[in-house]
Amino acid sequence: MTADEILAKLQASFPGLVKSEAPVKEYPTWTVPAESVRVVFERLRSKFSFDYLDVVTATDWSGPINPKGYPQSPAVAAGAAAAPSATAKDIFEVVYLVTALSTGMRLCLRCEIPRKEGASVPSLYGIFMAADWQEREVYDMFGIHFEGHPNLKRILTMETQQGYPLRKDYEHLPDKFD
Amino acid sequence: MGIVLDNLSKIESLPGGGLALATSDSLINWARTSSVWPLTFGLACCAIEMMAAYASRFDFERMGVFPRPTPRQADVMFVAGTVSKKMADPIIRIYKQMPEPKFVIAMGGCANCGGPFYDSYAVVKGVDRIIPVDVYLPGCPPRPEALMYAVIKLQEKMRKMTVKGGLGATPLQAAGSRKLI
Amino acid sequence: MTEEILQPDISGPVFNHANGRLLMPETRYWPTDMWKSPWSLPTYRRGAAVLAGLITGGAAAAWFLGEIGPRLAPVYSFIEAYALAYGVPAVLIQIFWTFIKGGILLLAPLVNALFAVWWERKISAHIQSRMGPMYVGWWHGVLQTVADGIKLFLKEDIVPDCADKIVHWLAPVVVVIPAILVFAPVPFGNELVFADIDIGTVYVFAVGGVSVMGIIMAGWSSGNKFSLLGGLRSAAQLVSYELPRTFAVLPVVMLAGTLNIAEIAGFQAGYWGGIIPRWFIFYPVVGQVAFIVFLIASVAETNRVPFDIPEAESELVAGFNTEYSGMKFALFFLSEFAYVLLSCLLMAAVFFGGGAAPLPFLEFLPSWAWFLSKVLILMFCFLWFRWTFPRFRVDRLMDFNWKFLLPVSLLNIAAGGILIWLLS
Amino acid sequence: MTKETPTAIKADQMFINFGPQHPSTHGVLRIALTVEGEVVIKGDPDVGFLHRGMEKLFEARTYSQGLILTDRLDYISATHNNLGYCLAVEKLAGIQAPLRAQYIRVLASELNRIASHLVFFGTFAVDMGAFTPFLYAFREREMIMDLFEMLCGGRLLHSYVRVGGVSADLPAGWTEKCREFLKFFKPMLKDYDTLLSGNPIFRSRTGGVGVISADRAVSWGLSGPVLRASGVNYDVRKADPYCVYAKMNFTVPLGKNGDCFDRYYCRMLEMGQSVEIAFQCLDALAGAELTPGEVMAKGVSKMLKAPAGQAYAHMEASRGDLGFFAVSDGGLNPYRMHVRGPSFINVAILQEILVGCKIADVVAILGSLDIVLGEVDR
Repeated sequence: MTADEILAKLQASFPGLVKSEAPVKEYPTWTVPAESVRVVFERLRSKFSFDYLDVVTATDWSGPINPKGYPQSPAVAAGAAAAPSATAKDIFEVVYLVTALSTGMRLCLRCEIPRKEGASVPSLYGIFMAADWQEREVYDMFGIHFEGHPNLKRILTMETQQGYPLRKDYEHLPDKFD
Repeated sequence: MGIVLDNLSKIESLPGGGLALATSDSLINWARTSSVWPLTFGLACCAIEMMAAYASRFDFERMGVFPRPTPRQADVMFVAGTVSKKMADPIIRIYKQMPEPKFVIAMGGCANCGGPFYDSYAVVKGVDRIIPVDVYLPGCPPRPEALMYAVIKLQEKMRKMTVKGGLGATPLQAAGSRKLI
Repeated sequence: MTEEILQPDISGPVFNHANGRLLMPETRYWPTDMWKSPWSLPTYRRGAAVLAGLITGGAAAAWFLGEIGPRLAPVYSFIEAYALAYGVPAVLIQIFWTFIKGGILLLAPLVNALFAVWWERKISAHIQSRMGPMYVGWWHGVLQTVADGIKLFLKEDIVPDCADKIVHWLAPVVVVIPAILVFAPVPFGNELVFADIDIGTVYVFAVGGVSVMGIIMAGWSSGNKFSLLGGLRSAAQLVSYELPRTFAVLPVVMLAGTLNIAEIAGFQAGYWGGIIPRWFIFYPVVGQVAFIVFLIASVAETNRVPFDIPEAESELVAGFNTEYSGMKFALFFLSEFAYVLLSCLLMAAVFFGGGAAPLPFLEFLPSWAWFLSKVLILMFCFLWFRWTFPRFRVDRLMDFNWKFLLPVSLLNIAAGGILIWLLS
Repeated sequence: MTKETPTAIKADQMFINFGPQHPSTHGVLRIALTVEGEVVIKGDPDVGFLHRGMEKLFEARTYSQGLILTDRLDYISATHNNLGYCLAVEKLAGIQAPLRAQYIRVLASELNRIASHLVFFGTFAVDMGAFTPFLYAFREREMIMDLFEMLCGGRLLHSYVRVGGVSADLPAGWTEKCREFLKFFKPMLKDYDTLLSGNPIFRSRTGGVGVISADRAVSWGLSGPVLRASGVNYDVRKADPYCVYAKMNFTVPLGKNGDCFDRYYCRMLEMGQSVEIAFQCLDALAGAELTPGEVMAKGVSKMLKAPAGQAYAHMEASRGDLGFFAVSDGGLNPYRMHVRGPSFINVAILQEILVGCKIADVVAILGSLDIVLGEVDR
């Protein structure tokens, strides 16, 4: 049962599901529309026994790093990147990596959500308990809301943290310790 | 025993009081230097090297260092590791809970000046921004022998304490440099 | 375009070994050969030297004290006669003499605390293949405890503001006073006993129980949640382990017929068939079971591992003495070691025949020398337990006491009764 | 201090801060315990006290500078972090480390696994109240520290594994010393068993405490000895072999009922397996076909520019499945570097298994999970 056969089966009921063009190396990567993330994972878990959620993470594709995000200028010019417009897209990309322990198959699902204040993705809290803290960390770092998550609040940074640190345009406001 | 220490310096007016004061100084300082009780308080990587210092190869107890879990019975606080901003308040609270005369050894680059995380948004750039520090110990992580050298340096500092300087506290504290935010 | 590799241009002397690393000294001190045979270890040999030196030193000091004591009798009677002639009432002399004996008795827990703390740190170090305090005193850190004591004496005395001031101040007092009072009826040799009262054992267990109150007061009054838990745990543990401890001594009292500890010790003089001393531990079943139950219960009484849940370091930070700093903490430390010494004295007196020599031809050593060596060996066991056992959990500890130790001690009393019926 | 005493506290309940500074929280983890007498009603861990914003710093460092940050993630097994980071960057940039370097990588990571499990054995024993095993474990660990010091100069944080290979070949005389240590260490494992595993008090403290069933472990995404103690056979060295683990033959110890003792015993058996793997690596390295001195891939410069793309590489660290998700936009710095910390995911299950246990069990369960706060808070 290779990844493509599973993709074909799933595309029947989810037209939005498509093989993504910039795949994670050596992982079959699909692009999922934001609203059908939870349903796809339920199907994957029940039908194809993908029962082990490895990673939930996100990337902010809105261009090079803003040097003001660092209290002091870092050693290397932040984000000495190629042409900034080449890869910049005004989106958040949420990446899920899931594994089937029985068959040893690995799968990567990614979904792109617009980069505005109310950006949100349905939470996987009920299906995989591993998503509980990883989604809280993504919310803490990017500000992406996960609907259906029982206590979505900051996990790593202080309560008095303004802004979301891992956003590319994050500006650090000096507090009493700097 | 603050009462004893406060009024001890009054004996200088008695005949031969100066000599008595000097010998009592040396006895008090000998007692304080030979039984330095640190607070078992590790934050990050330096804590593992601190544990290695207590272990059998670099036995810290040879110098009379006997780790105590509660701040009430500790003399020294080894700040071993990165001081993050969320951890700043608990560190200040623990420092206030320690009885006089108390000392702080900032162990490792992170505690001295933020170390490899000098440009991070979540790290206090050096523990001396929140509590007064007596000995700075460079290294990332410093070797257990370096930690022992820091305690020896602290002992030298303790030997310079005098009862006349007020409460037998450290020279630094006597000069009132303890500004806690 | 080919990537040109940026070569760091290091000018100046670089001791460049074949693969670009600094020359590692070959003659590196490598510890593995050290572990070949333990006797090759300097620490091991020095540990044995410490133990040997310790026993001889302790015996010499005790010999000196023991010999001088009886020699003073004429001096005492001369002073008494002189005072009587001078018109001082007899009662006053009696009071004066008890004060002096009391002062000497006060030395027992204090000197023991100084010595036992140092001995425990050295034993724990050598058990853990390290060396323990070395640099403080002139030889093997002997002055370590003196330095700790002076430093604790000079620490600031913190009373937390949310603490109940009076009870917080009173707790160490209530713990230490019974710890010193309890040494009165305990013999230190054949005739070396402070107060030869008839109900010695009852007095010891009664006064020993009072310090439980002090620990609960300490736990409750510190206003700290961890110390509250420590105090409540110690209340449960000490009260419940008091029972098997007293029941363990009961068969011995039944066999000896008296409650006076000195007489119990005296009762065990003599030998069966010239070889086996008539000590209670050698009575067939009753003696061994009673001794083991008493040993376990007294380890629990003194809050020592594996029963140290009141001041469990890893769970309750420091249990009931979390909020105590400086001299008050030292008093708690002192009372713990006073109770360890008391338990060892009781076991030596009740089960190992007080001053009696183990074999007939060893009679030449004075009684208190034998007594002291038995106490030291038993105290070594106490200290040895601490560094080999993990800690009980609270409910396992209670089950162990109520479901195993107490029934065994009650059965032991019955067995004692049967033994008396057989012997008579 | 985040002062949040829950309002729904009844009279006989007590709110305890198993605070950031506590002898048995292995660093700075705060568990907000609601306790009724000795029984825990609710316990939720509060992390972030060692949060250093690593993932933000990765984006301001070049690939070779980022390696130094990875040392400080799981600071007890530094080589595992370096190896995970280098695997991800090599997969991203399409570099292949030479065979000799791969054998040295496996050898260094197995030695580091033994050192890390020895720290676990020592601190877990201290949590149970037995102080002596801590000293014996650290005595053996000092020998491994000596080996690493000869290998790469650092005792605890090594930065020995570099992108494209290993920083330097084995120094002269190192393999003999390593063999000598491994031969000395093998019988020591039996000593540890008699010292602690056989002790009835230790068995009663850890047997049947903090049981995690297999499906809860998989649902919570646990990994490493914590997952294998519940009987789930998932070891990245076998499931998704990297470096030369495919050539090594070793068995993966599995637990039966997933309690504290099984988690402890899985790690002890793993130490035995690591010694076997290290012996096999030493034999392979002594063989002729691996040319000595050739440990770095050709043409890997310090100012590496990885082509645009994304890559995820994971490896079996001592605490679990450590993964690095690297995204590059073709620049000098990684565009995004996410670290899947196994301890961060393992510690989340505390919310579920702490309910209904005693305070002494909280210490046992937390110790058996063997978390490192550098990896939890990143």
